[in-house]
Amino acid sequence: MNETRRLLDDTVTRLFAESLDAERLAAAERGVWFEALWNAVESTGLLRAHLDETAGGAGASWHEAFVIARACGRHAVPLPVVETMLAGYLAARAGFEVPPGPLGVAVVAADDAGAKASRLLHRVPWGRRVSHVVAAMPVAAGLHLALVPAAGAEVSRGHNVAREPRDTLALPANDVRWRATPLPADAVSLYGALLRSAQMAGALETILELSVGYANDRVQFGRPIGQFQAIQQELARLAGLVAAAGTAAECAARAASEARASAIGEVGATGDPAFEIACAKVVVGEAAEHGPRIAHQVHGAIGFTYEHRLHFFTRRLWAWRAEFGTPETWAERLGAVALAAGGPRLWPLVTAR
Amino acid sequence: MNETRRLLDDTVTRLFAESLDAERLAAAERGVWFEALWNAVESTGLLRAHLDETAGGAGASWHEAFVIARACGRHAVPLPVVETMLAGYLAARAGFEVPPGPLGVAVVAADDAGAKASRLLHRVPWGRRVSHVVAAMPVAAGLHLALVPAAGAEVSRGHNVAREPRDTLALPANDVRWRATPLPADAVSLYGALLRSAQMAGALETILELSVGYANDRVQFGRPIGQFQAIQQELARLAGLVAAAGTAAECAARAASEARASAIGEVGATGDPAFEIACAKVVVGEAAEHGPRIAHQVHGAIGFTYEHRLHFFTRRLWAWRAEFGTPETWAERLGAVALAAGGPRLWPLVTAR
Amino acid sequence: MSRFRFGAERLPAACARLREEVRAFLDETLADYPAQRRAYTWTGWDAAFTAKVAARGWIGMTWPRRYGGGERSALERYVVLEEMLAAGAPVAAHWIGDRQSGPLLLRYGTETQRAAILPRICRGEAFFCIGMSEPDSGSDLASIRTRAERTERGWRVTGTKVWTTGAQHCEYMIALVRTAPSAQRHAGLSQFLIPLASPGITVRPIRDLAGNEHFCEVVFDDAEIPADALVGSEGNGWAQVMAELAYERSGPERYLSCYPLLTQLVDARRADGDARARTAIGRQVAWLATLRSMSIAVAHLLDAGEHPALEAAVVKDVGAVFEQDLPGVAQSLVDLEPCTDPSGTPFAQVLGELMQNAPSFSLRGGTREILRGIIARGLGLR
Amino acid sequence: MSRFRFGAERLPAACARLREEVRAFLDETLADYPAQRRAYTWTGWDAAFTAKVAARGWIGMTWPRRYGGGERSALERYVVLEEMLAAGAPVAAHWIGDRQSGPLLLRYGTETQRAAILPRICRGEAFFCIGMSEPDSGSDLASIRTRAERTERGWRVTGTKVWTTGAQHCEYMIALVRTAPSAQRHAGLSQFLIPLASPGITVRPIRDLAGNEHFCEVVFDDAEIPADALVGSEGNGWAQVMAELAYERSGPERYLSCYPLLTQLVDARRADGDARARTAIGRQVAWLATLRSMSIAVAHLLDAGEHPALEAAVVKDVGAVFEQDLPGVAQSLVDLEPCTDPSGTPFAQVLGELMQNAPSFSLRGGTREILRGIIARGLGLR
Repeated sequence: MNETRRLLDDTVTRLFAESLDAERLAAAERGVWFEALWNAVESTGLLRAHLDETAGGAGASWHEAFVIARACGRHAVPLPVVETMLAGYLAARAGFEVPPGPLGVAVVAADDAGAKASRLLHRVPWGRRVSHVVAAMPVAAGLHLALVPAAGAEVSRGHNVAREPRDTLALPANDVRWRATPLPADAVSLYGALLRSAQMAGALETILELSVGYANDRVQFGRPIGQFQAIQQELARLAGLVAAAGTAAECAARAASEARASAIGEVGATGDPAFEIACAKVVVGEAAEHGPRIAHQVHGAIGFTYEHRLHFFTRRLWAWRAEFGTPETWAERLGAVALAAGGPRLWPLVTAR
Repeated sequence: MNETRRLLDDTVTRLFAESLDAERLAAAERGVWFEALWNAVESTGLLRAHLDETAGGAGASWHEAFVIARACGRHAVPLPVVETMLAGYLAARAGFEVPPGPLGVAVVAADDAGAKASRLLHRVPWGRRVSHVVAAMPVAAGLHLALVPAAGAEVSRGHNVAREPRDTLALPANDVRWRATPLPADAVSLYGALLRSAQMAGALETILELSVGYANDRVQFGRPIGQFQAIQQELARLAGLVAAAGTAAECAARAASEARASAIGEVGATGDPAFEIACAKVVVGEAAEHGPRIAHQVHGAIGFTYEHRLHFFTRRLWAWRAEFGTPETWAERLGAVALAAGGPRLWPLVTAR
Repeated sequence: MSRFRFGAERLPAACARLREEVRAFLDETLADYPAQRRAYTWTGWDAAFTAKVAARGWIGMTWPRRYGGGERSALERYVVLEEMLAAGAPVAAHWIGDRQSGPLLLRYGTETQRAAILPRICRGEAFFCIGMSEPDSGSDLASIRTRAERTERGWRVTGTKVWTTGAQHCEYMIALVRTAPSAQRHAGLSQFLIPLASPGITVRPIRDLAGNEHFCEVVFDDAEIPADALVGSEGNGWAQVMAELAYERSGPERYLSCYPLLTQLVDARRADGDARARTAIGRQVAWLATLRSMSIAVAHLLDAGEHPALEAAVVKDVGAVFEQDLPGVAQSLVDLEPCTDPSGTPFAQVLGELMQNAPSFSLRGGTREILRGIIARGLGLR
Repeated sequence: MSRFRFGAERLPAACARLREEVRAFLDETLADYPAQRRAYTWTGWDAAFTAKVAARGWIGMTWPRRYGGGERSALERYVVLEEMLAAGAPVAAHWIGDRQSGPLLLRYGTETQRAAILPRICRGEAFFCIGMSEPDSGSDLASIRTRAERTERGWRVTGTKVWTTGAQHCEYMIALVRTAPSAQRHAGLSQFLIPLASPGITVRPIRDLAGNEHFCEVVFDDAEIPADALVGSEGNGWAQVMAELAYERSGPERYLSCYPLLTQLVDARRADGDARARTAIGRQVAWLATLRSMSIAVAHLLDAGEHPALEAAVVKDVGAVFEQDLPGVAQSLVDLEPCTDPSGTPFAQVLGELMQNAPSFSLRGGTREILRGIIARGLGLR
């Protein structure tokens, strides 16, 4: 990690580590909104670090966004930081002025005429809190976007299994103004998967730390359970999953940073980050299936209580695994590229990265 | 196990255990044929136990055939016992008089006219040794069979990865006389999978015994490796695989024994053994993938030498896993039945067994 | 000879009519029971449902008639259990009494205990929980510290039990406590039948990660319990518990905990069952059918008076792997977010519940590591 | 902060031309090299091929020019290695010398040893094997009993080494032997550079389960070796070997051993890549790309002078799981019997070879259990 990113990592880690303990994470699940922490995040410019300077950003890259998102995962930050970064990026690419405050994202299906969508925006992250929603409508030619104010929308509250808000917004009128964009049709799942992978990599790091710590502390049969070979073998396996997930997620961010805009969205094309993003969602997603199992196995019954911190991370991993495409959906996409390339061209495809 | 089958098991186990050690198994792989053992097997009537008395059999069932085939797997019997049982059953069901001596089986594709097949019989087990081959040609209406003398055929030798003969026979003339049968089109893979599953269940038992024995004997770090928790955990897992494989294979045999002739070949139909045979090939096949890994891991380098007995069983498991349909091929068939039944009808389908 | 005694026996043909009765009962009783709650299976508490099951004679159905039982075979009981679990019926209220506490009292209880309690279990009136684990004694059960001391009138119990399923609803706890100093570890433990309403006992539900309150902490603060609360012999508790555990490892609850998800999965992919869905679902069906055969084989052995401790442990271990894999398999075949909100589809709800519950399958009743150690010893590793 | 120092660095752009050179070389040199033999990758012995590689300057390519090396970067070497392995090139003859023995001599060897031997490795003339395991010392390496005793003219070696890859073709063995009594275990071990042609040494190839003779037993029966055969310090052998092993765990050979099968698999399913094939192959590609990134990250750390022992161990462990799974995945997608006969298809042949070889991937260079113990200690378990 270069020096800039190391400093950034330290900054966000400090910000979150000082603000969030198990009690506050539990409060967030009861619906408490941490305004002061949100303001701190917004005022430090983290939400726009990855945007071009013309869009009010710092001109940093997806690689810096990765560092921020990973820290959000490490600390189970109960705020729409990552979603606002995603919405901001999409809005800026569509030429909208990025509004302040928390932002949401929603994908809507085009109607038969291919032009208008329903008044309903489904499963908007933190829909109850956002100022605007970036609505995305995939069309034949690419992606249409709209920047929709949330004020006036009727909110039906919902949640994912991590009890993060996933609300449905009913807009007061069906007068959304769509705008054509240079983005690929799957831009929401693409960058959504990129950022979720980063968060999951962070949450995986935390469950490894919690598990190692618990194994060293918990005594059974007269010694810490971390001295038992069966526990050691499983924690070593967890370490491998965590390490692979972190690498895959960071490589995806690096690829997105380096991508030529023209190539984005074609999984196999040189310079297109979709290949690396697919790899990340597959590998991180598998780690998010097997990693929590190991962590819970090591923690035993205590890790199953709401009081213990572990579940704030494992439930996020279970929820995030399915968001923006399951690992299998991404694997299938990657496999199609490999099959299209054929055996002899597979290696050049991998090493072009 | 009932008393008859227990006695049968004792008999065949004694016969094979006394005749086959690592040296003789190695000799078989060099092409040595154990005429005396073959004659002993043939003279005790084991090869026809499962045939109707009208076909020269003992009127026993597939359940007894299972016991014999499992013993063949346990001892890696390097003779076409199971194949001769399979060929005999098919021939008898087609109304042929079952000839003496080792028999082979081959599936041939119908030509465009649906009537005649090629002169080549591919991958005939022990093709170099058989007196006759039961050739099977699936046609729209079911299965056509022919009883082809092997004398005069030109033999191209081949082997599976266990170095069991899998030879190609070129018949002197294309004058095979086909006969319509009451058998389903997939009868060869159906009963082939049944018998291979039984053999694999037996071979799996042996690799468990070898592994437990080795773990108790081999000393590292001053104690038997079987005392290390990591080894214990893996051997417990192997035990689970072996137990599941044995149960699945035996249930398939029991189902085949009880089947009404009319139902055979429809995986989902009540009374059709194809459901249980599919379950067996799936479960046994998975055990044959993971089981040898554990056995080799426990044995370490010594288990990798040709001198050690372990590989006579693990290589058979690798070879047999793919014969008469991979686990995935059978799983796909089973899944199609489950999907056709639908969620609420799945449980009745399982409990009808 | 095989090391394992699993066979290929079916359930007796005589069970077929019973099965139809149970199915008809469940169809009627649970007609409006939502899919999401079916995911709870044997942690779903519903005293009214239990009363209906009792009225059919399906609690304590193998016990002697003089204690309210039905004197039916263990294999008939198996049919009732597997039908209940496959339907995701809320059996928790009578589960422990029928499965563990009643059989314990039958085996070790005094005639007074039996006569007083067993008929009430059969009528669906007396509910039980099991007090084993303590804050510092999970896998290392022999290290428990809750102690019972003799008093003039009975026993005085002090200590804390945790992860006690359903204690907040129960009249009784069967508790394993120390009656002699702990230097002896396995010796010095005894089992007690403790009325939870006794003074000095506090039951506090523990919220689990999914937000449910299935298990409790039970604190004994000089709780006075009667002299006849002792079950079996003083100091024999460890042996009694181990015997009980060994044969409770192989029931249909060891592979059916996630069954309601499998039916949802089949329905979710019915319309577009591609090669991946067919193969993955077929694999689950193969293991389900095989585990059921293994479990039934153990039931036959038990019925024949054998002691299949190794076989039972193997069923539990293989079953837990199967159950634990199922949520991941379901998720892999349906690109839909798990969701326990009312807004979720039945598939998403059942997945959401079981995904969160699945890690416990290799913890409950002893961790996977402990269980595999038991299997290893059963294999003759030394 | 992350516990691991893996980053997302690419190989330098400057490597691209080298990569093209290697590909062109392999296309030409291995034009007629059969698929089945490509399955051997780094156990495929071909001195003629090694000579051609040497002629291109790709052996010892990071070593000082004065010893015949190319003074190129470790990352450039990485490119050459991964291209060779992905192509399944028969690199065994120079593999050990280039990867282990040469670097050992560079680090611990005397100037005489270096000057005499390194240039010959670079020219593809001197082949090496490693003598570590013994019949009673597998995982417990510190228990080795082969001993070297000082004589007037040098050392006298007695004992037996086993699983020594390629010894029958090699001029030298780097052996770890005991030079002081075994009560000390880790102390008292030393490394020697042993000319295998010395009197008193017998090399016997051991046939492996697949019928190949890749490894050997080497018996030392009072073998006399010269005084200057000692490598490094007497009694420092354990530390030298551990340092060597720690950083040899992360190369491309840790995830590319089965690569030739992946290309066969893609071709076998290219015409009918259904949902199952696409998903399973995509999963393999994702892990392949990720393992490569991890491995390259460690190469960068090594290049920067860091000591990524934990990261290297993790790469080996995750890589072995990936490699070991591949034959099963391939078999699951192609219903074709594995077959190493000439009659088999290339897919069936490569599958047959690797299916039989795969179990060794978690044994070679230390078992999985030992490796995971090392990782656990690296995590701070104590």
